[in-house]
Amino acid sequence: MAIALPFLIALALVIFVLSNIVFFMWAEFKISGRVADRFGPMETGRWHGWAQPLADILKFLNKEDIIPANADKLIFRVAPFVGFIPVVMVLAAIPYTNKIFVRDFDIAVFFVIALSSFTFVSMVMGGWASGNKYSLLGAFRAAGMLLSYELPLGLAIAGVVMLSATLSLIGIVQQQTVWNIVLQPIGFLVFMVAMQAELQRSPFDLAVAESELVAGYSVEYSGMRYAMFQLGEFFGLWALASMAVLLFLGGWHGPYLPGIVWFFIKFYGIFLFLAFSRVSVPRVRPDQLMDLGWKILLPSALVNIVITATLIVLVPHYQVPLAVSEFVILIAALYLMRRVLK
Amino acid sequence: MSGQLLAFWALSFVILSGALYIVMTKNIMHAVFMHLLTMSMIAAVYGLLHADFMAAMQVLIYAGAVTAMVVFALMLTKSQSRPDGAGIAVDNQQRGASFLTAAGFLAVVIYVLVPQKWAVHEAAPVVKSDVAAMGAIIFKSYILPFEVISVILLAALIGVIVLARKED
Amino acid sequence: MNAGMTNYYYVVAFAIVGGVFGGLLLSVARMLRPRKISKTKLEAYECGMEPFEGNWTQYSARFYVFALVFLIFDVEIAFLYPWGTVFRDFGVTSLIEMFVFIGVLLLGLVYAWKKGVLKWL
Amino acid sequence: MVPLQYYIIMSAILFTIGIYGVLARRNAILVLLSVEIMFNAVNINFMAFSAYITPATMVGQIYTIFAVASGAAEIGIGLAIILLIYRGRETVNVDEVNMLKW
Repeated sequence: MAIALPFLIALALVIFVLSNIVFFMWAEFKISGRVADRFGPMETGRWHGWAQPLADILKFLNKEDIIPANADKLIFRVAPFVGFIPVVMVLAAIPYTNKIFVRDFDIAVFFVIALSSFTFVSMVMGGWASGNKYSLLGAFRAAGMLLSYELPLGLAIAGVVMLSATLSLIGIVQQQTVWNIVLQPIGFLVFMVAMQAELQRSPFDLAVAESELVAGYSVEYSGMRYAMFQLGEFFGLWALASMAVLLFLGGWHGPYLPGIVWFFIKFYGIFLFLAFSRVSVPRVRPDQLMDLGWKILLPSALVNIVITATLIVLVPHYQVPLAVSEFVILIAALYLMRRVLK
Repeated sequence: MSGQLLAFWALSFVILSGALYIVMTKNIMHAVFMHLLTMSMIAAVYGLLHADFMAAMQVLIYAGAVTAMVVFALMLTKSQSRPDGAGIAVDNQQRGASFLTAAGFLAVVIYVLVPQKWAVHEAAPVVKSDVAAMGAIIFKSYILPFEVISVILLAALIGVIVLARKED
Repeated sequence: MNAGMTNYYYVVAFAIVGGVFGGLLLSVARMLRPRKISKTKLEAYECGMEPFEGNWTQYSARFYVFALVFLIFDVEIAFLYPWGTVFRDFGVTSLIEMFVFIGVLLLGLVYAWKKGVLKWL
Repeated sequence: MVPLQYYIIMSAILFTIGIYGVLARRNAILVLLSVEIMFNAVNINFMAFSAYITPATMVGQIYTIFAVASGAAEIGIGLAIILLIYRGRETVNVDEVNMLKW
């Protein structure tokens, strides 16, 4: 039993996350519909098209699987797994409350960051193996973008790690008497922007821009193999949104309600933010994308680290000065940015 | 056989056959992706040695960044040998001599190493994967190498920019 | 089995479940989907004609420099995490050490910036 | 418990494979990958010694961190040099890159 237990837990978690993903898909259809003054799906399953994602999954299952003639068959088949397996592994490191978690890793934060680097490797593998110039170019663009945004993501997390002096996610949440978003507004902002780029979601999805380029690295993928890439992205969304909740929003802390409820309230708050920013912000230009990543997010993440470290070491009760100075700098930076960009 | 020993055998098998594949295959791209697998498995070996942090770092740097960099570099050098191995051979003529050299080296190493008695710590290996402990040691006793590493990285960065930007 | 090994056992179990689950999805799809392969379907997806000379063509060196800058800063992140967990205990000394480290790498970033490497193609 | 010997012999074999690759490969990028294999074989040794002989001071682990960091710099520069050679000579074949002979 003890030997089989981890497998059962893993299976249960995967199915749980999958059912949430089905809900995400439906909610996203509805939200983007409403924002564009449409209804979104209405017919499938009668009540507000609730069965639309299930129909989509059935469609994926039914679709013919085509491996192009000049593709590298082996790598073409392996690539979706390289994208999918690491994001499942990440689930082992994410706690939901201090009672409900799989394992409390010593290095949970670093574990998640390290495994997320498989995402762009899988894209490069898929893009190259397709034997198509455009998919390879799409893979390169996607990989270049993920590379640029992985750094600010890691550095934004470093600020939180410094505040709580541990890499364990449970430890980080337990240290948060004040939510880290108050102490680390710059870090939070950087994290939220870099997260959307990491997930290849709409303001930052120019590598797979479905309306302009056909689909970037996944041009040649069809049916369930394509769905696996998508599934990997949704699992990544799950992981990164949970990370945002745990690192910056105090995880399961909150009054009255039990911890697990608070966790999911915050989690769905982040999800709503992602869904709204997807439909309400226009896609950034490639040059803006690179400038944002390297010239704004990366330096601000470094500034965040420097401020945090200095105040923690030099000021005995650093919470209030840290929050105030970060906030002031954030406002000043946003104001200056508006002036400069105008 | 204990679980750890079993894991060790499995990992060694994958690592060694992966490495053999890298040095034998005609398909350069397959070699790069096999490199990814081998490096991940080496990370697992670090895990077996109770070094969580180093395992994650191995994945982050070798499996992620280095693989991406090698793929990009490969795409820049339009090699005479096509990725599927057609065209000019990827090996040179000295395969036999190389094999003999390598085998000789291995024989000497095994001859020296096998009878060796190591001063293995009692009850080793101790579970000591704490990141904080590691940080404390680095920032207490290894400050100079730490700062020198930053200069080396800077030198590499500037070097690559100077070397790679010749075209325009 | 001690705590450390149990953690790894869980990670391996999750990896296996991920792989098996993916494989299961693919094999279910294999049973359900139609299979009518024709030559045109197997061509590369392009504007109606076969692409010239495959995908083994040259790309810009930009990507490579990006990857290198990423690698360098990745190493920095790897050093930042252990530092972040202990820097309180050493006070100002560790602060100065890290500032020198970050400062030196920032120099590299500024150099790359000035040389125009960080532009998109 | 895995004996220390096993790790050392495994890494020795890995190192040997790396040597063979460095000597027998023609494509410079594959030579560099073989160098990486040798690098990692050495790192496995460091890690094994660290876990078995000096678990308290973690000398081997610290050494590996620095080795990985300098290895990252090394492969970056190595690939850049290969790219430069490629631009000058249109080849990454180490047999043909013999400018230093004259």
